[in-house]
Amino acid sequence: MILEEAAFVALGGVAIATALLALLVRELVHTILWVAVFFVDLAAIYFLLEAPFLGVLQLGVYAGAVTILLLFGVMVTRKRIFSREAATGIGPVPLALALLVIVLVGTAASVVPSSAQPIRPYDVTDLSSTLFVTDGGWLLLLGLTMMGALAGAIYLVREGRE
Amino acid sequence: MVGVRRLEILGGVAVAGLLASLTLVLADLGFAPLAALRTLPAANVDVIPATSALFSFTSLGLVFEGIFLTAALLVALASLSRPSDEKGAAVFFGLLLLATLGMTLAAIAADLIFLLLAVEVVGISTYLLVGYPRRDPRGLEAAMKFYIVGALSTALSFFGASLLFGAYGSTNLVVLSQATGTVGYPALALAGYGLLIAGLGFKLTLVPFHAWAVDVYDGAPTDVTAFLAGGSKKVGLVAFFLLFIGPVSLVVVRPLTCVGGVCPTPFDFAPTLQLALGVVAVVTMTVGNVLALLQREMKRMLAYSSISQAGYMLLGIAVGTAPAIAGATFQVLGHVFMKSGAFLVVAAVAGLGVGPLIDDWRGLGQRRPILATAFALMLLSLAGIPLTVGFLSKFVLFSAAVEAQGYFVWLAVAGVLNSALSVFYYARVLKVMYVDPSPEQVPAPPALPLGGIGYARAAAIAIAVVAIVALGVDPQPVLGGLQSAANHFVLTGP
Amino acid sequence: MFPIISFTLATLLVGTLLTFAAGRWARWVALLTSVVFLGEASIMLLGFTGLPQFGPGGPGFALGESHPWISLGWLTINYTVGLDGISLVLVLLTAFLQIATVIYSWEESKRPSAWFGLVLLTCLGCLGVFVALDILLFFLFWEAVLVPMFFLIAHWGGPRRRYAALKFFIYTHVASVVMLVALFAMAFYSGAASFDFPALYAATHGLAATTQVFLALALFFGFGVKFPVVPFHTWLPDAHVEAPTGGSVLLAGLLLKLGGYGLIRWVVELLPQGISLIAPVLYVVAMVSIVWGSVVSLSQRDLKRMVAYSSINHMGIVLLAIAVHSPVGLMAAVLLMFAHGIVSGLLFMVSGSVHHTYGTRDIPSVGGITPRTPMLATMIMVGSLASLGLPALISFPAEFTALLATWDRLAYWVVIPLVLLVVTAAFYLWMMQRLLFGPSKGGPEVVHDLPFYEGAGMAILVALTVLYGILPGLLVNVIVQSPVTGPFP
Amino acid sequence: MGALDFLFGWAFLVPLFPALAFVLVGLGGTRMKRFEWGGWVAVALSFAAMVVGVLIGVGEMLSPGTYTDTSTVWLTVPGPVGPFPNGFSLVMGTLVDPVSALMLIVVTVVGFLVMLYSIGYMHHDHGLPRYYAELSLFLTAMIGLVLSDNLLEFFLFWELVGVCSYFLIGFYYEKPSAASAAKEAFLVTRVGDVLFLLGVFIYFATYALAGGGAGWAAAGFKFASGNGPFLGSLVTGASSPTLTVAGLMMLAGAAGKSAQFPLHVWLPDAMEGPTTVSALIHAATMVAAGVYLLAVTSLFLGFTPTDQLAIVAVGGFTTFFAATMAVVQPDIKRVIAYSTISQLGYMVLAVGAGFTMVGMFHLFTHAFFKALLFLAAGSVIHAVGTQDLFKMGGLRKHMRVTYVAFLVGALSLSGIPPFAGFFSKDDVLASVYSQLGAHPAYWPFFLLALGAVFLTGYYIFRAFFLAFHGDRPRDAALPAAHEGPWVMRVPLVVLSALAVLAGLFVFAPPFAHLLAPGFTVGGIAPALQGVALGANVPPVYGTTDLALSAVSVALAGGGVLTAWRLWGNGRVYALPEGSPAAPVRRLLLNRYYMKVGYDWIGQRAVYSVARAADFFEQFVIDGTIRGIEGTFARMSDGLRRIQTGVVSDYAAYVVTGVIGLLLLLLFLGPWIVTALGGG
Amino acid sequence: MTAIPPVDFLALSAILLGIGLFGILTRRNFILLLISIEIAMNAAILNFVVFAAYSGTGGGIGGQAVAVVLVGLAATEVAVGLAIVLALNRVRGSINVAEATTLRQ
Repeated sequence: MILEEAAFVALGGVAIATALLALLVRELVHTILWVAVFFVDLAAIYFLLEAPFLGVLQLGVYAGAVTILLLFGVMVTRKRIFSREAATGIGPVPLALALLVIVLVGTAASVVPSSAQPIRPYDVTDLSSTLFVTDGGWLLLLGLTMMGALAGAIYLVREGRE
Repeated sequence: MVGVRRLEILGGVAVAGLLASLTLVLADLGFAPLAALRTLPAANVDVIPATSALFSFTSLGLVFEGIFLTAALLVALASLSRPSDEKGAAVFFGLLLLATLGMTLAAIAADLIFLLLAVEVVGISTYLLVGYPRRDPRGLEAAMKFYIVGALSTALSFFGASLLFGAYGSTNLVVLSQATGTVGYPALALAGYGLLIAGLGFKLTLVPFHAWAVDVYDGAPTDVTAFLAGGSKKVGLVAFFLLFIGPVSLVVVRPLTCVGGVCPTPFDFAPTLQLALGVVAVVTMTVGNVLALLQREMKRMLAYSSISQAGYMLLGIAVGTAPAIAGATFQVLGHVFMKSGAFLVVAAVAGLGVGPLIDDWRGLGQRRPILATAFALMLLSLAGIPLTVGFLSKFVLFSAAVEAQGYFVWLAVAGVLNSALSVFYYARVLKVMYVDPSPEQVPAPPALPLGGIGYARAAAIAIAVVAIVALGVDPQPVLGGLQSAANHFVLTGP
Repeated sequence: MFPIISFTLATLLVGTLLTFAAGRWARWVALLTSVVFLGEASIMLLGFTGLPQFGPGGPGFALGESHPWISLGWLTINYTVGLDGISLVLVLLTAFLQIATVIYSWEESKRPSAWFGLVLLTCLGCLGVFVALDILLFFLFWEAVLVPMFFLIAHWGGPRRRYAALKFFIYTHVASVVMLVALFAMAFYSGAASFDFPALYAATHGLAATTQVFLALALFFGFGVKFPVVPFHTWLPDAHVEAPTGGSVLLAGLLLKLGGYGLIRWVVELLPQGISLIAPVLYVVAMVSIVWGSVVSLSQRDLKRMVAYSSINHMGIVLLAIAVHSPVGLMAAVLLMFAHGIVSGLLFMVSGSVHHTYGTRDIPSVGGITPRTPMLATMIMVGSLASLGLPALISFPAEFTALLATWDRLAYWVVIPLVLLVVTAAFYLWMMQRLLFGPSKGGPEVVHDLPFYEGAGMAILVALTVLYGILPGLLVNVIVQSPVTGPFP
Repeated sequence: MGALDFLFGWAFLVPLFPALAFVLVGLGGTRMKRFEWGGWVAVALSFAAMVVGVLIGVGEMLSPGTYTDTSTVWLTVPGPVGPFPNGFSLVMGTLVDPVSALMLIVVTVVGFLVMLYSIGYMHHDHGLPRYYAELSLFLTAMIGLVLSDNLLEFFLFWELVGVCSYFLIGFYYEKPSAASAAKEAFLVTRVGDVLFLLGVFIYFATYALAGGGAGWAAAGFKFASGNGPFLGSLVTGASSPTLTVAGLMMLAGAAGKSAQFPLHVWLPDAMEGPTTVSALIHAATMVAAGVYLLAVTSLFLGFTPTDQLAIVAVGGFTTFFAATMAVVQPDIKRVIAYSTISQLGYMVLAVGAGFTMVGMFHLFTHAFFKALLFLAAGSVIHAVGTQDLFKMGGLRKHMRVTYVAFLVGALSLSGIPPFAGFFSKDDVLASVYSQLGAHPAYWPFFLLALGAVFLTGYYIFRAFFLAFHGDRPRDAALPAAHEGPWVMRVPLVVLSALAVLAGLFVFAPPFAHLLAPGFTVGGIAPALQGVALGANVPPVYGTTDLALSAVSVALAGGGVLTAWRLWGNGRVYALPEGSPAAPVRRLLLNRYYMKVGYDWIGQRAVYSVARAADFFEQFVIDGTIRGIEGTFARMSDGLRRIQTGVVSDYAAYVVTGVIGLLLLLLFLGPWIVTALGGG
Repeated sequence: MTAIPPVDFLALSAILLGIGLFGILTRRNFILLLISIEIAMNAAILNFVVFAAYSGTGGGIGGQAVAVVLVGLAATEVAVGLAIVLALNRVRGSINVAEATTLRQ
């Protein structure tokens, strides 16, 4: 449908643009803002892909928590919030490397036939059964990761008396 | 708690736990004297896992669990001997155990995402372990570099995994290996494998994904470095094993499915992957060795040496036959003792007030003959001098490559030439230790037993030395087990 | 049968370890070990009767032992040791040089326990190389020689010892890697099921001629550097000049022999076709080494350096004798190796004694030492004369048979080594003229003749030089008891 | 064969006596407080050797034949080598035949006499243990050489006598000239030695190939009677160039040892040694070993005609050439040394002409009169402390015995009948003369040999007059001369007697057996002449051409008279300025500049090559390797810089790696795999 | 359901990956590096979701489950990264990665 295609083009364009902007603007706070938009935009794409649960999660975790974390990071590491990132040029080499990656990965992906059909939208229960039963080990491991991250990060950030 | 330090309690618990786990793993491996402790019935080991399984018990996986536990045990044991009762002990041992847990889980993975997540557990723990001396700018800088490259690699790995998932509709390793080349989109899968090689190659310090390792090994607390080099990097190798070798896996496609020169698959890309792995292996060992040649700092030299050793290990994957896998596993096992042991000695020596440069080790042979001899033994083993495990493991590995014929012979030649090259930088250290005169001023050692080394660290080093020599002189008991495990692995896979 | 070879290796190992640990008693332990070793070597000599067949159709080795060691499934590696005449003679050489070196360096004051331990370790490695009949075992001992020698040079050597040690290490190491690769390649390509010499022997003779040529060339490079042959020889003079006396003795007396022995054992016997086909290369290299070693010796001012280059000349003759690939050639080569081992050991000992008696080894700056140190002068004379091939001293029968073998194969090309015998004589005589004769000059005011232990160390070698010079049959009869394996061309 | 066979079994004892002396004196000598005892040990043992040696010689005279006693296998050469599939043994044994018996007598007798003489002559020197030990060792080796029953054993002792000569020439090693002379002697003879060795090899192969000499070679170069005639048939069939080369190599060896042109330069310089050594080694025995080698070779192996011509040429030329240099020498020992070279030339000449035993006969007589001359000269030197003839003079008044002895020696040397030299030299000339018809190329060498007869008479009497005649020493600083002790006089007397009588021995039947025809001509002469002389050709000495004798005596007498005219009054003349003789004299004094040339070759040419080689060694070979090392180091250093420390760069490497991997996997890989043949 | 060909989504994710990599290569501020990594990570997540949504590409609900886990993982990583950057900022006073080059060569 045209509408969906238009939505994809728009959302995709916004995703690319915000990602670029986030990296290229010189005000760090602006960066955070663009990143937030990027995350929201991706959430919209997930909705487009019939993954509403994921879209919500994206909004909550990324657009919410991660953005706040990043902002917090900027605030703590900068004397002034609106300090500028030192200008760094866009070297031709990184640009070329990035473009090459895009081309190569794109080439590999282009073998996927456009005839591939979308499948019916999933139930959230399907997702939950997969997530908590079939592939429950994943979450277990995620939990382990978070546990380590929690302990280590708190220790690292604490001032401590040494 | 009078007389017993906090560090010692925490560490003792860690050591005891690791020791217990190691015992159980050995029991499950079928080590006869421990048969009573066996928790895993023999019938459950080395069976082809279900297509939905997240993990499965293979002999090789158990072997790797044992290897990881051994590495962690050495490091934990040595860490008991620290001069000061640091606050970070809890974090240190906790993260160490967590990383070890992640490694052991990775070793038994049967699912790609499970594997990558387990690797991620290791990753997150080790980033923090590197940075845990939170006042040390070098350690934090190392942690920062480790983190950035690590996170990048994680992203690449998952991106690659997504492509595989897209190609074959599953992340189960058995499904992946059986499906490979027959259905789906070969280019998509190949790109996925490429990204996975990159992402996991980071862990295994393959060139050019290695650059972080030198700085991190250098900047991290040396005991942590011992763990990184001897333990956590091997998780990358396990991942490669699981990804590329199995019952009808990519790499074993060649002997198993090509009958009479006719390969039934329309696009058999196992040779392509083998080639890529072979190229990476050769590049890795060469770059590592060449760069190690001119290093002036001990830890950086050892770091580069570690990189080159990774190249040897990867060679086993590129060859992919059962003897090669046995060889690579033997190499990993040996490397635990050699490299962890070496870094533990470096830590001990640093504790004695010796500087980071190789030249600072002048005259150590006279001042601390036993310590120097232990270190010399480790270096000789790394260099592949006979009667050490380093020689035999390389021998087993390279001979397997030769046995596989084809261009693998040239991989073996490259390996041999590289080990020849490597001898020079190890020999230089020996020269510095034994030949060069001692400096005038020698700082007083810290107040630990055994001249500032401490019993626990001495024990850890002693274990490493004994293992190096024992495995080098009479490898057959262990090697036989590895060969059997490798054979099972090739037949049944993860 | 009593496993005398393993027992000897074990006693030497134990002796070495004890020496390292013995502190100020090190020299006594070392001496005891040497005496025991000599006794064991004698027992081997006595027990060396007949050659039991090692395997079906394989070459026979005496006093052999074989135990499985490592199994790779498709390949077995055994702990296999054994003796034939060739190796036994070199084992004897090892025993002799070890005891002579230990006695000569009796008063070594710089970390004596390490010194004697390393000396013993070097000899242990050489012994192992000579008795090992498995590629891996062979390589193990081969490398085991490298390490202690490196330290002997690097720690006890002269002012440029680090450079020399490194150079020694680089050269021999590169060579040993090539050798290792080629040995393994030989085993793999022949399809032998084990690394055992008998198994290889049964397999390698079937290798295609081209394969044999490549393998033989690679192995020749590997062993040739140890010889050393021109142009891979430049490590030798530096190593010798900087090495301590005992180190030089072992280096020239034993380490150079490893190359010759390896070439015979692993190339000539296993790749007869290959060695025949590459023989022209060997001839050229040998001739160049002979000429080069001798001519360059002539211009040397440093006594030790001169002796070092003369070693290149002599080892060139050894190579020539091996290259002609005939029974008499091999016999001559082994005899000459033994001879050169004893004689060059003696010459390096006198060089060392000249150095610490007169403070320099620069030939032109010392003169007329005969009246001042008659014992030392006598030793120099005996050594020089033996080295230039005087009859009744040990080199003569060896050089004679070597040249006879050369003549037998190469006819008039033998003129080259013959003429170079004159040059060899020339530099020794010129050295004696300048150093021993003429009016006294150079050196300290008061000099003392050889201390007892140095004299005794040399005397052992002189006695051997004379004994085997007069009765070379004692050695030859052992050497020819080798299942040296044709087919000879 | 006879009742005396047991004697030949004792032959091995002869060298053992001096060997025992060597051991006793060499090991125990320094412990003896008064060394005369050691000297007397050596004398006693050399006397024992002489007794047994002469007994064996007499035995051979009484019962001529070839007696071998091969007792010891020295070493076994494994086969196949040459044509021997099972190899062969090198043995050590003794062989007594007429040639070796003759030589044995010479060596033991002169050896004993010189040893005895040394007691007096060397009395004041230090280093006597060394002297007697080395001299005893020399005797051992020389006797061993004489009694060798195979060519290898021969070579072994040949080298040993060379090294003894080396030590004894360098006895006064503090003198740089002595040390240099010793080295020179060794090296020059070494050149001959290696060529000799080559000759041995060639004979080995050739005889073996021909099959007929299998017995010779199979037993390890062993001499056996009958090989010579075999060669005769071999070479007449096809004049083998190989055998010719072998013969030439033997000649080269002989030329080195016997100081024949062009390897003669060392012998005059060898006079740096004690005079006793000159007498024994450099006059009577060792230098004669070259001739002995040629004799043995001609008897057992044979020479081709080309070889014979070469030998004749060398011998004939050397005879005259050396004599010319003797004419102007101011040093008494050097005069005699050049004379020795010249006389050795006669011997070589005779052997070359095919008359082996004639050469040996001259060797026999020469040994006595030349030893006599040397010992007499030694007596003079002992008395006046100089060797310079121009400083001596008028010694006859003080040294009657020496005077007479020298005179006898000089007459014998000049070939004045009935002294020993006359007979042997006459035979030599006659032997060549007898071959002239067959081989016109011999003519110039015959004439040179004749000319040398004149020169001989002149130079030896020049020395004689200068030393003994006149009123008083020309150098007033010389000490008052006196005769030596009895140990010095006795040898002079004995040798004088021998110098007179030795020539007459040929007429004594038992002795004549040694020179009997069956051994004299062997199979060589037929090969040379194409005429079968057969086994019963009358001995040459019986056919001496009287006219030839007369000419030679006249020439010798002319020489003596010329010397009398010029020097008889003991006065010294200076050559007038601008005399045409001056450049000649300079040329002769400088020994035709050959020594200069050799020194240039040795010290400049060869040494320069050696220096250049050393330079090449250090800068090119080693430099190349250092360059390679340096390149590697620089490469490694460059690579090291990629570790910038900036984590972004590390990430860039990762991304580059990703790109590389993707390229490899997606595009290059399949292509390479195909190219590799399917992996 | 949408008719958008999956290739389009895959192209988008490839571009996002490229942008993320580009950011990692060029940016020097640690926070920006974190953001770049998150962009790359999101590209991977997007891929999983895309493949989960289409048949014929394998697919399956597992893809979404992975995406869920990855979202959590990414957040954890950010937290760890921030901890490191804070500690680094404390001892070095800078979060410019180009200045943290004590360890080099």
